[in-house]
Amino acid sequence: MNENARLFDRSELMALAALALLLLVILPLGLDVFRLNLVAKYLTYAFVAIGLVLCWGCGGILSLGQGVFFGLGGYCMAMFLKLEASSVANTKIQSTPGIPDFMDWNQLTQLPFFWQPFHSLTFTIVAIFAVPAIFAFIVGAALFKRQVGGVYFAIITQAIAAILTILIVGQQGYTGGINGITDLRTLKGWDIRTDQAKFILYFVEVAFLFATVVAAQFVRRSKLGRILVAMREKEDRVRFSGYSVANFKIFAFCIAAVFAAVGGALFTLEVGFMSPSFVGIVPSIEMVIYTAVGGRLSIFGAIYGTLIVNFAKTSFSESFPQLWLFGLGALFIAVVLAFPNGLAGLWRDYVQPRLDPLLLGRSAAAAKWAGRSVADGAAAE
Amino acid sequence: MSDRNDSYKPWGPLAPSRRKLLAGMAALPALSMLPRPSFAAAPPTSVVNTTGLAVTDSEVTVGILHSVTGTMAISETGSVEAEKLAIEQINAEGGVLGRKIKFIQEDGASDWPTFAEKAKKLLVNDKCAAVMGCWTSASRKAVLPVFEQYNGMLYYPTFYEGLEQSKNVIYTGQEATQQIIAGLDWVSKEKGAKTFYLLGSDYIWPRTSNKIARKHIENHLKTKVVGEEYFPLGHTQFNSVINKIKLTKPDVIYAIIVGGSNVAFYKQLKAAGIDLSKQTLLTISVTEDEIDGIGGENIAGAYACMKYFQSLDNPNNKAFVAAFKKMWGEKTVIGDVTQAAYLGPWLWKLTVEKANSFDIDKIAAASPGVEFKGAPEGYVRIHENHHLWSKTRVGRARPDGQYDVIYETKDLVEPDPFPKGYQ
Amino acid sequence: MVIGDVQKDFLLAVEGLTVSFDGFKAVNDLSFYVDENEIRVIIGPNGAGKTTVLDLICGKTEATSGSIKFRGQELTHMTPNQIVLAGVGRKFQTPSIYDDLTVFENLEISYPRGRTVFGALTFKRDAAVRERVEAVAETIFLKDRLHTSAELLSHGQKQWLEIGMLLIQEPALLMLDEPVAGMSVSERVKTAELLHGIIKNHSVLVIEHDMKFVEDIAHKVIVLHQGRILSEGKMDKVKNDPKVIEVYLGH
Amino acid sequence: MFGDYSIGDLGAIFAMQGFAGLILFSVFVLMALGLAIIFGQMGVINMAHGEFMILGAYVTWATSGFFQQNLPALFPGYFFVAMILAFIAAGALGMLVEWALIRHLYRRPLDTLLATWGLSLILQQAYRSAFGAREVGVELPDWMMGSKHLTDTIEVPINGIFVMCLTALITCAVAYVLFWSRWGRQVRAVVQNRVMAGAVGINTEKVDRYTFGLGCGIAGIAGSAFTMIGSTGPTSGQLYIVDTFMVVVFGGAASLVGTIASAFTISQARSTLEFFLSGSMAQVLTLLAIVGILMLRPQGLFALKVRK
Repeated sequence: MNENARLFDRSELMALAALALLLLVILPLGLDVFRLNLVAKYLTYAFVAIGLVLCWGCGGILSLGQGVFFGLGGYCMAMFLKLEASSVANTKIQSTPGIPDFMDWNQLTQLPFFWQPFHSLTFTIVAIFAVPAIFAFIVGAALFKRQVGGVYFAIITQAIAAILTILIVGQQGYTGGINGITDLRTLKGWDIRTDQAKFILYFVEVAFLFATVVAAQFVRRSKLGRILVAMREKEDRVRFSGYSVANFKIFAFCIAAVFAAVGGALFTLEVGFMSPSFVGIVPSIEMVIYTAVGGRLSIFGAIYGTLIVNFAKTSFSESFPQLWLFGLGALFIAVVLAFPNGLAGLWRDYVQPRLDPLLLGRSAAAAKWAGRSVADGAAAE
Repeated sequence: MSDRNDSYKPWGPLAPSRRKLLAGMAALPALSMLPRPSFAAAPPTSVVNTTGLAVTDSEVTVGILHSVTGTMAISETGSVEAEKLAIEQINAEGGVLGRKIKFIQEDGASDWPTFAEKAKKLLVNDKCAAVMGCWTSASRKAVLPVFEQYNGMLYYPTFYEGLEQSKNVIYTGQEATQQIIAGLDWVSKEKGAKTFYLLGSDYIWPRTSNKIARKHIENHLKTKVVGEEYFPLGHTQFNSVINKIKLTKPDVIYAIIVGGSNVAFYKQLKAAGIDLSKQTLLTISVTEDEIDGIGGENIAGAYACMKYFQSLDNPNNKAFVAAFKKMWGEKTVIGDVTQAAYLGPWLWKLTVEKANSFDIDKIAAASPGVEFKGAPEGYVRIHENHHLWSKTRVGRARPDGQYDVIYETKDLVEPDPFPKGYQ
Repeated sequence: MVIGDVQKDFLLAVEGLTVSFDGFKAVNDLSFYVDENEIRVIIGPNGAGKTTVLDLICGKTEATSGSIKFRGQELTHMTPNQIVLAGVGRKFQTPSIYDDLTVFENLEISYPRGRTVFGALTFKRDAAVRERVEAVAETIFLKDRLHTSAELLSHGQKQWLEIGMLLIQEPALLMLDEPVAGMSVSERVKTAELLHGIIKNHSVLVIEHDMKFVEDIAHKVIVLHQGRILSEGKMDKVKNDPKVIEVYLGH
Repeated sequence: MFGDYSIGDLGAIFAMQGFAGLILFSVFVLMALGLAIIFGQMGVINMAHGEFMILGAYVTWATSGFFQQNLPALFPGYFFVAMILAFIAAGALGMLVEWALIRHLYRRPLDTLLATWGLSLILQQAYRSAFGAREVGVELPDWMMGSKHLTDTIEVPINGIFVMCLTALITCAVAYVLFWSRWGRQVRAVVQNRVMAGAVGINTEKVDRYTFGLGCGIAGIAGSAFTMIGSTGPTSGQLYIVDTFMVVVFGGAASLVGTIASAFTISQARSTLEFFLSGSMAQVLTLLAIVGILMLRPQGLFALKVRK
């Protein structure tokens, strides 16, 4: 019973290997660059979903504003890329060459001060992590310190998403408005629009994804992870065991925010633009759907959930646009009502018990299931 | 070069029964022998298609890319319908360079990245020879880099804010100056308007349009803007601004409100006792489509300035309206954008025939100067900057939801997407 | 009504404690003192304010006025976790444990190390932790169930587990809210035995209804009624107080 | 900005602006009342609240069409029939939803939020399939449009007065039902102690179902009333969600008075700000202020302080 020492237990290692096989071998070999780029786009949402596993699944903190952080990360990246794309040579038809096109259309004649530092890639990378973390810290500190939680927190995060969307759309001279920041071309001179670049970016993204999985797993395996679960169940008990519950919630919220921001930044790189339509309420709730479908307690489940829902959306909405929303709504209700642990729960309850005897040999599997502790169970969910 | 693309479904509409399949195969040669009006034989594919587009000896594939789901579905439905009508009519006349147009329709789902994704699919996977599509500026901005990178051709139907020009886009709607300046000149001259109140939904098109309007009002007409306001998309409470309007008593309310907000705005305007038969209101955003939701009785008396109204009295339009209603139902209405969308396939056909090639580069080069005499709005011509020369008209809303056309510019208005003095 | 030597250093000194909920005074000008190693029991009818007193001491509810001093430290303005760090531990009325975690993990969370965010992130389950958890588990009769999910425990075992979670915190003052409520007779006997063991080197503040149990353990008893102290002292004295008999014991 | 106007003008404007604020207030109360009942009494977050409102709007639209076709003589009065039908339709759907969905989730409030979001997607698509993607225009009887001249400069929109009266009426009715009727006592008993209420013979399931139905029914009436001022389309309901939730949360969920007070505060703040700023900024600032105040006073304006 030394599960604390290992980051991944046996079944999780197998899940990790399966995911690596899928993302690094099967998909790149089986799909053309166009489809692979789609997968890359979907995977950026998986970062958000992993964050939600920690924050919502483990910690019970439901944020309906993860789009805000996705957007913050994405906009930081987009600002850097846009500045690079707006060199004087590229923008000589503008009245003020050298500034982004949408600023020129809005009669700005010089770059606003908060855009200046985004000339630097180093600053941009720091900002991708720091800006959402600081924002999440402020929101989290203000709310959790006063013991705002549960439903109230969800509604307030939703309102924040609404506020930010209106602001971005309204301040179009500084943000590109509803069109967002478009036509991003190069990263330090490297054209990110070519097929080859897309291919490389896909692997970069998968690398980030695995780093995120490891980081998330580390948090979950630590005592902090158990405290999050404990907090979800009996917040007062944790508080009266000497923990500052607020600090732990702030941490969970911040780390979910940072994951989301990394996803957003990668999204900008993959897709080539960023717009306020990822910041608002609807995308934020959709990201919660991915997590719920995959299994709110399972890091791997969240990734598969994201991929499956998005694939279904793309293919289903083409063939049956009328039925798609019915399907999505029904799926969501079914997950909440009947399978609160999502796909991961189904897998654990129905598939794995049948799979294990094949993989481990019957006696080993029986022993495993008999002696299985609930901590393992919860972790493998 | 392959003549058959995998995504082709030449048997698509036929039932999978063996007999019908055979019948279909038998019909195919007959198809290509249909009479063609202007040329004796279709030029060989190897000549007209040197870049690997989805063109065979008998067919050419184009894409239709609009939202049929999501919030924008309301607006974009009309465009899809018009484009399908145009394609059907072109096919009935014998197609383009002797090839039938086959279309692949994709749903942008009111989501800009989806538009980019689908645009890429249409260009890369389906090798579409042209794409009719997009509606909002944001969706166009999202797909533009895709069209430029993969060298596709987009026919974009919506009136928009300008500030853009691309080798890979033909703008069949009006850019902002075309739509705005003529209307302001008219209202200034006819109504003697001295003061204007500018309203808009808070995003790029209304803001840019109002910026142009303000420059024109202040610098050219030497009159005054007494207020300018923006509301979030979907805003439904206009009582405060209506009070401000009452306070400032402008000669003209200049409204660029879009979507569901329109309904709230006009209903509340009427309820507040602002009588549009006395108060001049000029809008560039309410087409017949929008009036459907607003209710004709709520907006009757308002003036709209755009290039097309369904009630336009000319033979082209009469035929167009009749064909449209025959295809899509008696109750459908046709707005400015719907008509502009209808122009897309026709302009493309004319350009292809002028260039005698489907190659994008040749089409882009041949586009300037292409004339379409059969346009419902009347004669149009493509400008060097890929926008259309077109007339601008002012209509007055009737309670039945139609407009009476009360003014049109004498000549075609030149498109000027980067207007000097208005930026 | 100060009892005992005023000069003496009390473990817990509650003075003039009042809390009102929208005008209703749940606890009204309450004062009492608890010595080191004393076992004090609070009894009283439902709604007397017993649980509220514990809530006030452990920082769950904020006092309207008055003071709570623990070893000379004022608690009324401290956050709950600071109060725990100061040495006050509390068990809730209904067993408050983490169902999804094992017994071991339940106890481990209360282990007084790694209580900050980064402490918890870098917390290592070393030999000291394991020994301590096992020792406590032995005390609370759960040694052989360490790796069982807490949700599978019986009601009595859950109560013990929560007591164990307090013990592992090593508090100077234990506050127990109805520790034997809902237990079977045999569990109750065992719990009494457990508590007797614990209280040898702890100060304890207990709320309990079971008079037999109270008589067994209490050094002193406070009878609360409508937020005020009705009677206070040794069990024998309180039991024969006519006021107490009228409002409480007589029923 | 007031330099150019006479005192009389200004007075008139302030009067009308105050009135605009009152209309907004009524609208907010109507929107939030149903949600406040459901959230406050049952702890359920109904994300499909907007869709229930739109159901009421569609019922109104259908009724207006029916009267125009079949009973043109009675057309001026159709609105009252429509509101009753809207109440019944939305209420019935609400009870159905409670039975099929909500009752399984009482212990998981966050999950009700997600499940009702799924429901809202289904309802939206159902509206789109049934009534088309385009917005429908609801024709109102003439007497409801237009305005009343009080003085030369002060004009009061009749539909505004109508909404205000309706709001007052419904608020009184709800207050009566919740606080004075036998049923209301049962509801409150269930809220305070479900087990005990069940034990003394209250059918808690039935109480839950009717409470949810009532909340949805009021949403239906609200939707019906909103056809006078807003649009009716499959996705129109989403426009109201954020505002509605903010009103309820800001008021302190459990309190009817709180909901009304918060609707008043928010509407007055919004309409005053709108007068001095642009509509977008007014909305941003109001929302920011609410979030800020909620951070300082998380229990909302009028929550009772009780032992948790």
